[in-house]
Amino acid sequence: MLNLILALSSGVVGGLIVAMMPQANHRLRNLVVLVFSASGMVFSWRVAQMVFAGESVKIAGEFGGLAWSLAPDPLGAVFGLIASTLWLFAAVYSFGYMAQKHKQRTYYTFLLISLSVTLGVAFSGNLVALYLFYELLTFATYPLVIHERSSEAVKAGSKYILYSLSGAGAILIAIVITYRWAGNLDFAGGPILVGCLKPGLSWLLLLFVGGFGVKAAIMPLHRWLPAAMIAPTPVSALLHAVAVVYSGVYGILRVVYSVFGHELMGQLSFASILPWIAAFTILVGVAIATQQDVLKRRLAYHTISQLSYILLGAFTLQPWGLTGAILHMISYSTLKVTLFFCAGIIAEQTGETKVSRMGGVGWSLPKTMAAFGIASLGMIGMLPLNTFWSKYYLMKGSVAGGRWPLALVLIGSGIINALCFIPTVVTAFSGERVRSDTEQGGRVALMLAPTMFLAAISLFIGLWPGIVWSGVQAVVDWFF
Amino acid sequence: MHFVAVDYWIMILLFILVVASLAMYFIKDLVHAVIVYGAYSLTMALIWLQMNTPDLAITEAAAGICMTVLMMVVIFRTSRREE
Amino acid sequence: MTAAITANLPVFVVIAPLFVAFVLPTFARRMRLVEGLVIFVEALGLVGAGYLASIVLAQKGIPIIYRLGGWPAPWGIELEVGSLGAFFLLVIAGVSLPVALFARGNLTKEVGSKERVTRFYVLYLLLNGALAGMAVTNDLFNVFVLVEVATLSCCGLVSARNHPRAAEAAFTYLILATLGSTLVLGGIGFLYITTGHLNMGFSSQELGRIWQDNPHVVWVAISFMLVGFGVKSALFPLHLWLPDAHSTAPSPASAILSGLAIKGYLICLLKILYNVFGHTLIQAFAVHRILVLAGMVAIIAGSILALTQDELKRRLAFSTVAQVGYIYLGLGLVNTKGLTGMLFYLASHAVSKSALFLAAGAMIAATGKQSISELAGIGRKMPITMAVFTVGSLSLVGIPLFSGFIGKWYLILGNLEAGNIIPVAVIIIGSVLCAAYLFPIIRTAYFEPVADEDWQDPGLPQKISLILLAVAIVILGVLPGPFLELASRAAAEFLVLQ
Amino acid sequence: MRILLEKLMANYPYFAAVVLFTIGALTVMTRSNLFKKLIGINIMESGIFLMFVAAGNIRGGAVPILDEANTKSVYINPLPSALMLTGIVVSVSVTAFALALIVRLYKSYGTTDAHRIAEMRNEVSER
Repeated sequence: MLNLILALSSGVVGGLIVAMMPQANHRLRNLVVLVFSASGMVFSWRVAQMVFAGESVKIAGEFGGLAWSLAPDPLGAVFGLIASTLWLFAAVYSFGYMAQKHKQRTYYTFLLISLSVTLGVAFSGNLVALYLFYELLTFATYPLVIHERSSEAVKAGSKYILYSLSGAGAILIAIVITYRWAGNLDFAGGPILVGCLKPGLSWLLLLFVGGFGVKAAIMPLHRWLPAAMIAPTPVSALLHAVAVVYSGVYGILRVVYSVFGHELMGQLSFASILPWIAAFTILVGVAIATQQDVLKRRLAYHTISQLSYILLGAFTLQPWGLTGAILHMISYSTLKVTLFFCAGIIAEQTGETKVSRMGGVGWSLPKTMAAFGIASLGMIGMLPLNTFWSKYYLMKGSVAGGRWPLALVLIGSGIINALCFIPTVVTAFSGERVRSDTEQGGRVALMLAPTMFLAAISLFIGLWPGIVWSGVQAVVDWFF
Repeated sequence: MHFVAVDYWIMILLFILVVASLAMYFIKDLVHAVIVYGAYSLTMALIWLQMNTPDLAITEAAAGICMTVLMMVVIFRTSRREE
Repeated sequence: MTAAITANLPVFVVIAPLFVAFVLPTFARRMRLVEGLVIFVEALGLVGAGYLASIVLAQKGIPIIYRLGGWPAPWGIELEVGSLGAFFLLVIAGVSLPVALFARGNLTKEVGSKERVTRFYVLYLLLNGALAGMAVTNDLFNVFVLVEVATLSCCGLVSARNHPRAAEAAFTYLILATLGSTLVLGGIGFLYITTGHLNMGFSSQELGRIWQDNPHVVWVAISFMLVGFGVKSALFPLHLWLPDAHSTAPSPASAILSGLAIKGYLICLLKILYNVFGHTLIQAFAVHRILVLAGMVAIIAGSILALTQDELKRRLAFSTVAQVGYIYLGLGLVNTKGLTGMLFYLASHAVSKSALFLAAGAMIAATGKQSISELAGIGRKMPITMAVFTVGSLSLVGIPLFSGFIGKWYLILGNLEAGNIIPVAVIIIGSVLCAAYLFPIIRTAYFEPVADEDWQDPGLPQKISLILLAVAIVILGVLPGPFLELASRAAAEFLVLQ
Repeated sequence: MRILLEKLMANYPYFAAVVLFTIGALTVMTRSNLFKKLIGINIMESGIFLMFVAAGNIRGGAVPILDEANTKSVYINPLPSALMLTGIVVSVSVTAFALALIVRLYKSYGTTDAHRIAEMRNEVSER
């Protein structure tokens, strides 16, 4: 319980401390940010340990006659682990990336507060708490999206807010309906709506999926995500590839397995369409990604595609599918953050944001491009990397669910992914750069270290998937 | 509370009332309109008297005079014609 | 002793502000004394309301009845402090005390001379007394008288600033509001003619017996009431007076007008609809459908109108039009959840909107700028003011932890219970639109380059009052316990009747 | 038709009240002069007063004053007239207040016409 409180509060406390510190002292502030994001990580590791060990961790309360509770189960613990760990990396990367940028105080304040809110989403024990943190996440990350303060950034920010609030509105309606039908919103006692066969159940599912789907960037609701790429790179990496979008994905996982439950889902006609929507998003997202010339936009569309892998795994309603989904949550996040970090280093060191102008970049930034190459291979689903395992289980799940075409979709998407990233790497290592940009200096080192480390982690998990297996197994056992 | 028979006095007075209100709608000169308003309010007082409510009649008469005078004063301080 | 106080408190909370209002002009030269007296009376009102609420809560639904002059009900006039009365008294006192505090020492700049300030306070207290009267009255004609007193003092408050536009807005308001109260009087007349009673309870009983014989009269009475109170509480197509009136008034007046005065009329409408006509008649005449429809139209139209305004106070005024829509929508939900949500939303909007108007007033007073685009970076210069503004906005949008969320939650729940789907969607769309017109202000204030000017937070009393309101919003959002209890009991009482 | 006429004849004060109310409302809404609006409001109100008092009136009833000389046994209902007393007082105060506002408006705009004032306000805000 203490661990839970500490994990949740470290971000907010750190954020407030940063907000009150003087603008000028960068070193001290970086230290504070480091300490508090590390403490957030350590305590969420502790929470996860306790959850996996089967202890119950819970804080509960009430506001306005509505009970809220924070009670992480294995799924929440996994999400918390992913988010808080990557947060630390992103913080370190930011020290390098943001070093010469303006408005650092605002940036770090909201970065830390967002950590708390994301962990809140992860650890929420009922729909009220989930909704609360989900809504707060929009506001906590908004300042990060409009960090540039250009008119384009402001526009992107408004789009982000409006999309998110509309989604949250749909979720609110859905939650109220759930409350009315089931009289209870807790995740703890099995699926909420179990044994509650009402005619409007499909519509309720649609509302939920539509609401969370905004943040999970399911295909017609994805438009805010490429626009939000205007944010600084660490923010794009962390929030728009992991934290914010994962909160949407996490919400959908919750809806499928904690609100409806896989048994009830199996009886809904609408539920059988959902995997196909996810498959559609997978293919179209990555196809659009290959058309993008700006690297960050390419990564954004690619994110949209990859998130649907997780959703597809969840929608198969099979244990193997869920295994694949959780594994993909873990593996995709490390790889995608690596890719974004590389894109940030390239943009900072060479000034190039477009793929077509990156010829020869690989020779001046060898380590970066090596990491980029590794991550690219991971996105295709090559064997030594962690995504191989997730794709393997996803396919297994789709076949087990009797939907073998989905496995073909996954293979096809792997091929398009190859088309998307391999040429980039090839271009980077072909041709000569006229300008001699280097990876020297402390600032680049700060950016490079987390990038390389994450690439290494991906490889490591790919070679020894057993280290994450216990967590994944715990989630699957929890729901099935 | 049905009126079995008709009280002609009240009826005539009511008719005057309606005519006066229509007149106030159409008259362009505000001073004339206010004079009609004075007459209107006096008629009203008479109706109250006919309806056996003398207290109301007294009040109406006083209030009517008061309002007419006030309006007159204000009209003379502002513009007389309606545009 | 306590018994005597309890027995006389219902009339005291109404009389005290009225009495002080008439005493006030004698101290016109001693500003300090006047302000102190006003704040004292408001504080006394808050204590009284709190005490009454605690008694009502403890008595489990048995209202405190006060007979004016000792005459029993069909002949005499009754004051009744039930759950609804205690609830609204608390709202009145809880909003008007901070607003009075905000006005302290600050008003002279806005309205001109000291005499005008005193006049402002007189009207302010009259309005307060009238609103308190609306909360406790149980007599139809009293409703009319109190509505008129409130209307006249509102007009006075609107015209308090010595500015031609204020006078014009006040005149428009006066004419339309008088039209409204004439309609209300007509409605009361029809009720009296058909039932022969002015006491709400007796009138309701009689109406329950005879309405089937005279459905037309009931129809006419209901429509007179709806249009009359609709004009007064700025229901969408009848809102024409509101934007001018609320944006030209001095800030404390805007706060009290938008926050409380409109709510007073809504409470009267609520009482007449549910205590006199009763829910069976409302359903028999499909009035609830009209109310829901009107509320939906008001939400959407008001929000869209608010989006197009650049002047800060005008945007807030149009936002009131939209928010009133929510309350009308709730009025049409004939179930406990919906009515609870409506009452809670009413209280929440009272607090939030007055916080917003006061914060806006403080900003306008400090900067001299009216339009939103000119207030760039003000969040850095006036942190407290802008923080309160943000809290108010979040509450209006309906973010959890703030009061508006709970109101919306119960409204949605009530709608689902009534089987309405489209209103639920409209509530959510309204929230998104509300975010669309309020967040640009916050963004401009916090995330745009700071203008190099000497803008400062207002003085201490103003700060305290702003913080009080913000705290009230958060308390209502996090620990609404007794408040929600009162609201849901009031709602339940409405539905128990016949 | 005959029944309608009979009903009208039977309820003529109410009919007159409705007519007055309508004319008053019409005056308020269609006349742009501020005085006319004010007069319209007063006409409307008197229409309502008429309705109330007519409801309390009983043909052949007496003024409800208890007196030795007053031998009739049927009195009119005194309540509506007492209520309308309040109503009249209220309408007087509304009128007085409106007149004060008209004076102020005339001082600033030089006209008592609502349309002209609205036009001038727009000019002011554009400047």
